Amino acid sequence: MVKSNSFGRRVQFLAIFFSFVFLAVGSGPNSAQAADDSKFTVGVVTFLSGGAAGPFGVPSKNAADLVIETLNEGKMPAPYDSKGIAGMTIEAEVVDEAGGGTKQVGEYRNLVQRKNVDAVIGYISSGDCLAIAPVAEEMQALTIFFDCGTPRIFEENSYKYVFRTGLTATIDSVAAARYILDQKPDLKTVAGINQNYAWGHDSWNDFEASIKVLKPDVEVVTEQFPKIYAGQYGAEISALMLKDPEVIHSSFWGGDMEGLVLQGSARGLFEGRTGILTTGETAMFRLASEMPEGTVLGARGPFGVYAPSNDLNDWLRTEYTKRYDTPPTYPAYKMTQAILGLKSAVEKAAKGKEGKPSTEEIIAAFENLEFEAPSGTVRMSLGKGHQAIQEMVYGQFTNEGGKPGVKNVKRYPAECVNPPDGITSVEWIQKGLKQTECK
Amino acid sequence: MEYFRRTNSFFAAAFVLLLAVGLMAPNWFSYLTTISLAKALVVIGLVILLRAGLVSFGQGLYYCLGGYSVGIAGHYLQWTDGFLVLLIAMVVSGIVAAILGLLLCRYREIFFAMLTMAFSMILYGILVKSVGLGSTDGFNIHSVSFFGWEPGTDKLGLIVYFLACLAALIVAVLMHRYFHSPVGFAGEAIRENEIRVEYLGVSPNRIIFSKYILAAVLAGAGGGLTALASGHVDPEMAYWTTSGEFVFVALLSGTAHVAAVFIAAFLFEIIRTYAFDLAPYNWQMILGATLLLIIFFLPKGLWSIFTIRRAGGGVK
Amino acid sequence: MSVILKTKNLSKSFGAVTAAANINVEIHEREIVGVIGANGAGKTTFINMVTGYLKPSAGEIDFRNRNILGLSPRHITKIGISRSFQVPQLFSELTALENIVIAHRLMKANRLEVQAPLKTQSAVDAARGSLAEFGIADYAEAQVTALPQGTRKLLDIAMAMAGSPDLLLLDEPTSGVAMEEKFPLMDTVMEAVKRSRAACLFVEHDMEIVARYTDRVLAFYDGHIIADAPTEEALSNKEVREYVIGTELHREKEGKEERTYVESP
Amino acid sequence: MDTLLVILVDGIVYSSWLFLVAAGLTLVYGVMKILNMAHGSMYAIGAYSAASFVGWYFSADYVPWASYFFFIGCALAGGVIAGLLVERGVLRLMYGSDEVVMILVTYGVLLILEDVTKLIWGVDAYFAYQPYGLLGRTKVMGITFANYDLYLIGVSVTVGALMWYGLNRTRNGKMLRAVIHDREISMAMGINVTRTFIITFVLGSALGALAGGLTAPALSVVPGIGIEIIILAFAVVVIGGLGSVEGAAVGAILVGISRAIAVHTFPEIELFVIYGVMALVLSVRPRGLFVTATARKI
Repeated sequence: MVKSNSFGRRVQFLAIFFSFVFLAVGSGPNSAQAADDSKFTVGVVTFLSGGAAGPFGVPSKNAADLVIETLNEGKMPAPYDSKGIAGMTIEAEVVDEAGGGTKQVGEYRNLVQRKNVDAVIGYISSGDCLAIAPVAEEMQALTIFFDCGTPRIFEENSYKYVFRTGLTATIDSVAAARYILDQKPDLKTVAGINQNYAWGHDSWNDFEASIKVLKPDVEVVTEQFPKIYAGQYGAEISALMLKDPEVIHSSFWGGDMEGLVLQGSARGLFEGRTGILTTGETAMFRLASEMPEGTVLGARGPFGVYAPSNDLNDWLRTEYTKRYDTPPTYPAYKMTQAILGLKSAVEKAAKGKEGKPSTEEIIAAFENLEFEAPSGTVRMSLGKGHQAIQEMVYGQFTNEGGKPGVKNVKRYPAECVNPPDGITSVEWIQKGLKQTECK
Repeated sequence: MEYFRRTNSFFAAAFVLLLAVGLMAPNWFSYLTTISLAKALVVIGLVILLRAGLVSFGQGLYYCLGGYSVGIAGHYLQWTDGFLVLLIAMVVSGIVAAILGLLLCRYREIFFAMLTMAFSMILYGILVKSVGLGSTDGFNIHSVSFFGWEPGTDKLGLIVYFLACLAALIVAVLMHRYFHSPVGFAGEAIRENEIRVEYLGVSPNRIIFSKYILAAVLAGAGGGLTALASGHVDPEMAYWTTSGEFVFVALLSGTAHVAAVFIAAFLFEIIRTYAFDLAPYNWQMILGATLLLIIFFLPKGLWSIFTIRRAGGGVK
Repeated sequence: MSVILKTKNLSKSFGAVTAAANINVEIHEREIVGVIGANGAGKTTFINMVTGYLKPSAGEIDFRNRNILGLSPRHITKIGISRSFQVPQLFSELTALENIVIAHRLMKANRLEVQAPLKTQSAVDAARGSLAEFGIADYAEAQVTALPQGTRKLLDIAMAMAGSPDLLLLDEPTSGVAMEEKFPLMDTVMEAVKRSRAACLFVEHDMEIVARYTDRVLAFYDGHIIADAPTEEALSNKEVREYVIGTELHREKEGKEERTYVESP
Repeated sequence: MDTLLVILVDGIVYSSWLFLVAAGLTLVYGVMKILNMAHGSMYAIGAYSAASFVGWYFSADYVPWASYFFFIGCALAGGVIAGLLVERGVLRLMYGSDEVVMILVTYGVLLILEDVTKLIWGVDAYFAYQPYGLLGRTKVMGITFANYDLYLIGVSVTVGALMWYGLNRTRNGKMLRAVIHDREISMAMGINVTRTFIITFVLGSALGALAGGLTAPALSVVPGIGIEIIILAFAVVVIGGLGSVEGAAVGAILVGISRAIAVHTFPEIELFVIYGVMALVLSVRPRGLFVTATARKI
């Protein structure tokens, strides 16, 4: 088997192979650029393929494109009317979030080291956020999570280099429980249909626990956990109808949520039963004719239709709709929020200084920062100043007069739906949602 | 022994080269290499099965078990020694494979492939249901030590890289010997003609059983290393697409030589990283096209570039 | 000479078809036995039953006074019964040499090694010796797919003999081999058999070959043995002449009879 | 009792969908021995074709009921075109490879088609819900079902019956079965295997697209819907026995009913049902329900 000349050939082959590889690595596009003080590079990581691309990835990517372009032109409304970030032009390096935690850790390292980005904004999947956070810490790279929801990130650990400008998933569930009890004070039965993965489990557990704390006599009649992306919910809908709850909670998102609405509406699931769709806002325009009247819709924060009226929001709605032919949904808001948060922090750090502020300086400025966004004021006050809190809003869908909108909108102040710093969400719920100010 | 001397010195040279590269290369590159070495271990297991004519679409099962063993040992039991947890990963994978192998060793072809996949997906389902283990989000592995010494986070990457190189060297040497051993050839014999093997007094099922366990142990080691390197485990490791990726790499490498597997694994990571980079929207298309081109032009894998040349040289 | 193989009332039926009925055979040490009979007479079924590939419907098989009924082919191989195949069963993507080396190593080892090389110098030498014994040493490095049919037949038999069996069962060793090669092939095989001191039973359609090489003949007809006698006597038996030889194809036509029984999977 | 009946209806509705999804897969495997992963893409292409047509049709205010013919036609057309392209463009070059290699070939095709659909239709959701509600509802034991789903049972049975009839009772079908049985002999008998392969693959693709098209009205058509059904279809086909139409039907019913039982009684185990059933069936019948293992003749 081992021929006399094969050893030499192998070495030769390997030599060629490795030189090829090094060539590829070394001369690849975007290989290590020298630090440039006139540019601020941001890695943007979001889903561009798979089931999360349509509902989350692409709207957020679109928002990033729009916001970055407008900022570079200096055409954003105040207080963001200065060009770029602290005068530097913003450049984006877009990466697909597909592939799971291991893959994303590799891509993250690429971004930070090979592409030399100044900050990374991204991550929709909570699993990816959990995987990335320690790596960000290890590589000492400023990282902003814009969408992922798990409260575990800052509850299990404290991070210096990681920020999250989006809200946790706990808030959705706690506020949903408060809202439905505000609307139906003598609620007796609830049921849940949530996707069989961490997001679905957490959303349902938090919602169920909150309901139990707020009104212990509510009975859970069934909890369904179909597989994510299952698409067909016929049997689950039958099971829900058989148990006949007053309220059906679902944290389905994207295609799954839309499928549930379509199939549920066609079969009258929501007739006489109120649905709570914690991410339902993304579908309220395009499925306006199928969305049952009175369905409780969430937007994972004061985003989309729940965003307050201000210049930034007006700008985002007008410009986004103009460019992409559809109103911005909450992922677009959250991405905008992350970029604006970064801009605020960098500019605060750069104030009265020459050149690009260091990562350490940006972090110092970012901690406990308060900044304005289309969703109103954002306060980085949890997780030692790294986790944003905002008010949470719910309302009910209405299509009266053929114009989709929301009614009975109720806004819950941030303190009412967020745990105080230093206590985990689960504990906070179990201990009775105390230390809160709710009106 | 004389028989393996050349290949062994080749492996040793590659090992030294890798160590040197690790010291010089940037962090992202050594991470990529660590992951490709870890995945190469899994793929070598797959190649062992392929040489016996079997394709497992479920090596993710052991890759994931290995990862979770390391994670659970470190995170929940506070056993942090890198060598110890890797050993645990291999033992756990081996034990599970010994149980499932009893059933699987009777299956061939597509049925083997589908059944291995089913088992892998069952583990995926169990992990998704395990809220204590973080469900689909998985959990992080915080501390790793080596004989009581805890490298800081800044050094850990490099240490794991060295560990992966060492593991790769050991596996390469042992598996190269294995490929040329009677049991190694028995695999090829089974692929070619099971009836003859039976009539040579050897049980194909028993050989396949042993190979299945070996492949699982290697996959467990690969999963464990991946977990150490990425610091995170999640059930995605057991999802069928992960297993499909291993088959992809195995096909890229071909079954001719252990070294080909390492090259293929590395090449795969490079291709994928650059595909992500060059075409964030259409990287799947690049991967798919690469796959088709390999099957079409290199049906016997990468090593055939090399062997064809050798054969051609022989004629002249 | 003592009896090594003994079958008692061996029967096999596939549904309504009886492939073998009440086969009572004794084979002695170092005996060369020819088996004749038309296609479907039960010859291969008999070999398949003796080697454990088919489970008999009834009857007993003793090998060296040990009941081997129900043992798997590999057990039976281990205790000293080997066989060759009508269609050679080889490792077709490997070389002839590798085929023999594997056969030697698998047959002889009680435990297969996982780290020592298969192709040690001594194993390769032994294998080359074996190829030379069968006159196919020139093909050592050729891949099996490139071998001529006669060479494959010889290789198949060489592999069967790798374990130095006490009893060798050859299923149509000359089928598919060109007419002029049959005698040289059988000469080679029979020399090897004699040297190995194994008893040999072979299935053959060519009566000249049967007449030349065998001590004794078993004639099968419709699953039964209709004659079991020294060669000359058996070949002149009236029933045998009527039912077996009469239906056998003449030498000129044979060879085209070759038909693949391996189903495509 | 009520629950039992509802489980039965749910199970049958789901089974009929599963059968539609798996029918093309088992046909292609039966004739060509290709376990076609790109079947998922065909499903997606069918769904997209139907959905984009329905979206246009209903915005243009034509007679609603006529849409059924057209959107099903669109799905089929999408499948036929994609099937032809894949067979002529890729598979043709790979025939004769190992079965497992062919799986990987189709995996490559799947990856490419996944991005091709994204290039054609983008990543935004497409909806085709109008035909879903149009047919009204029926109450069974107090539970409302969409008539569309119930009619789908009929469609599924029809497709199955046509396939069975086509394979067993028509001349072309008998030729197909000859190819299934022995490719070389049928070639020797003058059957044009190349043409048979084209027709089979196109038929299989069209069936996959039909399944996607028929499902589209109940779905939000988004990237990735094709990938999700592959494993489901594989499981159904493997349970029934690869290449067997009857097997696919029984496999679909087995999985569909088991899943409905799980959803109604132990929703916790829904995720395992399909793999559990598959592992169980294969451990008892190693080649699936409708295929018996045969010993090789030597």
